Amino acid sequence: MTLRLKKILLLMTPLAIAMFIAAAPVHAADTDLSLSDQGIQTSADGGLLEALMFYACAGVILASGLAICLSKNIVRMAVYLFGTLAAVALMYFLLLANFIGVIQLIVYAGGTLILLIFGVMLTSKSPWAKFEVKRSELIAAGVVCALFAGMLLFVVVNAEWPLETDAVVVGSSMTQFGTGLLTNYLVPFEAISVLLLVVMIGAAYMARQE
Amino acid sequence: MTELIAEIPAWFPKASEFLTFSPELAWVATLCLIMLAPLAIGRDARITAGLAIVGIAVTAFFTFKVMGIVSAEGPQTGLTPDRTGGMLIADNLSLFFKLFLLTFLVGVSILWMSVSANQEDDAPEFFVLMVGSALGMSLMVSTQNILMMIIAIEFASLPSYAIVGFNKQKRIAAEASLKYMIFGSVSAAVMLYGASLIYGFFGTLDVAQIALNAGPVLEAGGANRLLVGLGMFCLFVGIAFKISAVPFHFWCPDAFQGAKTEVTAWLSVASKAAGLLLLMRLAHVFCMYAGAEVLHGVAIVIAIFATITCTVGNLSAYKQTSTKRMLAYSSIAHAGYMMAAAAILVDANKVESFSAISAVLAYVVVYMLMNLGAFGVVALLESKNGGDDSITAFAGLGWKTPVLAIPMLFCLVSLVGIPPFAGFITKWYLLAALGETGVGLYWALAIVIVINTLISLWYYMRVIVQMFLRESDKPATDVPMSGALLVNVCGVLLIVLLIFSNPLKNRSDKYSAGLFAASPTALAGEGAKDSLAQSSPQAGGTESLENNHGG
Amino acid sequence: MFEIGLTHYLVVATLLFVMGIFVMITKRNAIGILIGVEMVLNGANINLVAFNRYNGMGNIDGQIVSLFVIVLAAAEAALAVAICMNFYKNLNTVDVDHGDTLAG
Amino acid sequence: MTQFSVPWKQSPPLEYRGPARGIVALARMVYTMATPIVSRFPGPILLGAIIGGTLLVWAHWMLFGFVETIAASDVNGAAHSVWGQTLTTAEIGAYLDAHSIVASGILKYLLWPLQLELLRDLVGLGAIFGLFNLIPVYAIWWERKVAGRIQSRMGPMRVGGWHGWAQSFADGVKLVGKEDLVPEQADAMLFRVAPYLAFVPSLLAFLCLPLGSYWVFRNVDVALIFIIAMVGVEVVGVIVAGWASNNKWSVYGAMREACQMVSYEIPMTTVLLIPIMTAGTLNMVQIGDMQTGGWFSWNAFHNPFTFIAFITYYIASLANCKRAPFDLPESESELVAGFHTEYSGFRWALFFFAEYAAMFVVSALAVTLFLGAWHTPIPATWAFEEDSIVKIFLNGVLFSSPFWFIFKCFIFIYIQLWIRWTLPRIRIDQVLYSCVQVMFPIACVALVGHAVWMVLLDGTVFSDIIRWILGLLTAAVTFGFLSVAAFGYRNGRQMVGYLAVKQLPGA
Repeated sequence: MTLRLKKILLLMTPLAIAMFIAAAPVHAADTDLSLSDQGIQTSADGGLLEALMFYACAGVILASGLAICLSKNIVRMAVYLFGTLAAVALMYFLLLANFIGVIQLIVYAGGTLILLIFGVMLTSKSPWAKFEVKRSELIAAGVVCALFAGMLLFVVVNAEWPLETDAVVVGSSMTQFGTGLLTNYLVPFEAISVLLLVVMIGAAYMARQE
Repeated sequence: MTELIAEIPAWFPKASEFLTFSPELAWVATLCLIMLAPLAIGRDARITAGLAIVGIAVTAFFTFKVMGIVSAEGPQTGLTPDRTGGMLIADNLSLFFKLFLLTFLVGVSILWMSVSANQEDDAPEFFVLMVGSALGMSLMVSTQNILMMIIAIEFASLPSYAIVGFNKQKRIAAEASLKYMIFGSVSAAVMLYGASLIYGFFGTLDVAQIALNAGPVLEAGGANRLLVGLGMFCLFVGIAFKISAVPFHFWCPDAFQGAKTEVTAWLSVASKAAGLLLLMRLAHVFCMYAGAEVLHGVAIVIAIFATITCTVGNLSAYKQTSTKRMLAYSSIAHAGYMMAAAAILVDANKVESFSAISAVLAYVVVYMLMNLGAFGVVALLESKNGGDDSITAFAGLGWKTPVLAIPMLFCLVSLVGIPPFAGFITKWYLLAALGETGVGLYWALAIVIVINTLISLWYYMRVIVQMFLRESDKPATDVPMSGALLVNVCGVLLIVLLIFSNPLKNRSDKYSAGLFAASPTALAGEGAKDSLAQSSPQAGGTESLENNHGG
Repeated sequence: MFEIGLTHYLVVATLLFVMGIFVMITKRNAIGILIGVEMVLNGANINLVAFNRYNGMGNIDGQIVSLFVIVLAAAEAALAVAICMNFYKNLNTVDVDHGDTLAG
Repeated sequence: MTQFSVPWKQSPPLEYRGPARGIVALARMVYTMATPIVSRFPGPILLGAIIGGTLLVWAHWMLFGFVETIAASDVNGAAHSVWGQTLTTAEIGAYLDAHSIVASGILKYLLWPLQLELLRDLVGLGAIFGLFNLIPVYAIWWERKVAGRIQSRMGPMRVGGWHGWAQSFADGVKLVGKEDLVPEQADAMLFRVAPYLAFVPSLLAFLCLPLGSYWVFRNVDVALIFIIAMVGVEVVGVIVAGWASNNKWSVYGAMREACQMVSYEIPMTTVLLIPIMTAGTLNMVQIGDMQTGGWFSWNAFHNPFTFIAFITYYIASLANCKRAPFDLPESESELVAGFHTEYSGFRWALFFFAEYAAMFVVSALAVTLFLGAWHTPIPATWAFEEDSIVKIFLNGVLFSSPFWFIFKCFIFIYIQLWIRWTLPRIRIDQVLYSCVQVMFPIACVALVGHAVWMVLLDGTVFSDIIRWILGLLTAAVTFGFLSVAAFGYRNGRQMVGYLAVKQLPGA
């Protein structure tokens, strides 16, 4: 009699993910609505639970990232990327950037990723689009990336970031996003919309069957 | 909701602000016109090209109009009046580059009409992508904000990937666009990571503000210095990709060979010029605000990149059998020459900076003529002999089709930089700018450029030798009128510009001087501040900066 | 350990960035490389949002920039997939190593 | 009993191992023991379950509310952490003593855990999980009944007694008991994961779905986009399932799904901007609360453009949860059920749960954004002062309550079922044509028109007149539909026969 651990874990996922969102420190229902209207939320005193959630998110991100690195099957890579993207979205929720979190979900996980999977499905002839990498190459890339990671981590940990942890944290209020996009960021906003138009025409042209 | 509507007048741009922004608006209108025209008048290639040229003319008209405003009132920050400086700047440099791009776009359109228009069914798409990438390049040069810069670089790149692979049935076109796309997206991703680090450290993405705070950090050293250096290097990677400076140049020959020749002509000049002028603008802003001493290291880095770029470009051009590929490597080499001038800019805000930027402006103009001519000849020849662009295809051209061979000769000799053509005089300006500094490093750079010029002579000579000294039994090529006219005008202009080099020099001096006199976010030097007070009606842009500076 | 601060997020972002670089280096498949690009962009985005959360400037500039990054990534992916499909139509593969017609 | 011998190799009887064994044994036991009882008293048990559920919710609410009063009365409260324990058992005991409530030693220990927010979240999650599971179970049964009636037959009649109401439970037991097949050539790992990728997002959408003004698990400020995102992300599971099955039909189904979902999200999201513009917020609770003024204040009747937007949204949402006539991903006649051809048992059930839950979610979005959320047609301003439990109850029945929300959602689910069993499926090119060239232009026109209306006409008399006209029109249509339905219900079989006889040639 073997315990089907994997099955149990899979069954637990919905509940576990639900728990993350449930326990997110943004208690919009509890906070004063007038405050959240102005997009002001007091800094979340997360404590242990926030730490646990952070480590869970980070674990999912890093585990699925590692899986992407080591996977030889391109479809699986795309599915692992879904794990990364979803966990990054949860991390945005932890960082009180709700709007970015949902945009990550709707645009990245719901749009870009599907596009990538679609591309994979259309371009791989055999059902298992596997590809081999030479072991020497893998090791070389690993060493390079490890050195790179070491340097970056040293820099990132030791740099003196302008930190103000006690300050009032501004949440992502829709009003702020709206005024931001129509005032300070008007030009990039317009530029990127024209860019999207041009890219749409380019992509449609490139993908069109003659 | 009603309060928001009532607020509109407060933040909505005024009509005068729209005027400074009008070239871009006209540009976008041209895009939409080209895109929607097929619905009304069909997909005829010549009509589409004509529409594009009309739109370009209108854009140029508005550019002149803004130029008048700028010369009267000093640089403007369009649509970002009193908030962040430099999202979009209308100053002499950006307006010069707009006019440059529009002229070049007309040239490329004429070339396209005489080469590809007959067998082309997808003219609207082609022109939308072309005009779109041009708009992106013009935005690249008119910004001081890293976010806007990244968006503009992507704006210039993404349509370029598509036009490189525009010939969908051709295997090499598909391959070229894939390679270009992969290198481009990787460099864009790295650049964005660098931008995120910079944002984290300085809390802003405005280059002027970053430069103000960067000086002390770079002096102090330690992890902070490493971090800022890393972020700046990541940004440099993105720009170097556009310039195709050497470690990031791998896309360049492949993309240029796979693309249609008109597209190659377009990318070889416009994309590099945009990258260079962006680099120069950033370098200039940085050296104005961050203090020259700490930036010596940056100057050395750029100088090293310039040296490697021109040397590798010239040496790789040797073994090429394809003319397009050879010219691609030659364009890498030229980008290296121009980068040398950027190195001077970083080092000092002195008189030689004027001559450096003015030399680059002159160089870019002449370089456009040379490349348009050379690639135009390749395109015309290629269209008549079934897509063969090898150097041997030029055999005997000199005696059979002089209408192509003579401009080709002019352009190639001018690309080398030998006296009777304008390529010489601009290279001379460049060397003079390097020499004026009196610093050993720049003297060394100048020597490297001279040596490279000698090296480059030999591979350009291979084409000339083929044209005039080799026999061929191929019949004479019949060349379409407009194409022949275009390349010959380019060739003649190269001589004319040598003879009348003074107007060229004067105009580029004027544009570069205008850039230095009053940058909209200028506040470092006292003189700059004074000129700003009289010239800029919207002093608000500097206020926020000053507040940040103080606090 | 249980006080989550800026550094924690930065470390995650850095590792994601490095893993993205690793994917770009080792994968042969064009879409695999794109996946690496997406990972790098996600790393950059985590950085931006985390800085915005902790730098106490009281604005949401970082979040808006990350919004732009997401849109840019979407645009890039759309075009990239189209180009990959075009490549596939011509060469019957998306293995970038097979694109060796252009060399030298 | 005769032993039949079969020519092919007989597979051994399925043996359950591990937890499955227990579950199956339990299910069998419950079935054998409970079915006789349940089938005797079907009606009362259904009613009792509903009443019991309501009472349970009330009990939770009262208990938590009581503990909150204690916590609020604590003047020198400690820092409020996420774990939420501000009170010690001693403090609770003191409070109970002070208010002369019988403070037995046990009561304070029982009350103490109730202040943990984690516990509340667990209770809330349990409720959401229960709702999430009940809706498909009920909707599947209902779909079969509606299909039966539309085809002039009875549908399931036996299991459970009254109109076979327990049919879905029986199906569930059957599905759990089925063998969990993974095709040999399939990518086993992705094949196993895919149903969860479809199931989890549609469950997560329920977290932000407000059933009433205070009946929401998490009142997130971006709830609307979160729900749309969750409905959109569901497609990943379907695509992966189709791919991993390694079956041609499944891949076709998955491709169609990807095309259809990604394209229909555009008009759907575009028209959803219209109620967002009207409300000025993305918070579902706030959007719902703005429509308290009765029938004529519902967003759908705000102006002609919102009305168009509502209809457009509903059609697009059909495509987005792959219901007929847009059910191409799983069209059984051409693709052999599409992406879930290879699935069986529990995993297949997960896909069905996800689909029916998504149906509920899109209907809930339609109700919240356009049709007054949890409010009845009567303006909430007429409500009684809540000074007695009867008046609270009456307020709930007459003015606003979660019941009304679910009722409205089920009306829209009913329309989905109705459409499914009466309209033919359209071709994939027609699907994409109708998205890009019909729905999207309509959505854009409605968006721009609404913006212009908001600036120029909002709050004028003309706008009010239009609002009343639209409201009355809809009321008339609703009334007409109800009367036809009532007539049909009354003269059910005669009507079919009558019409048939009248229309037949030679009659």
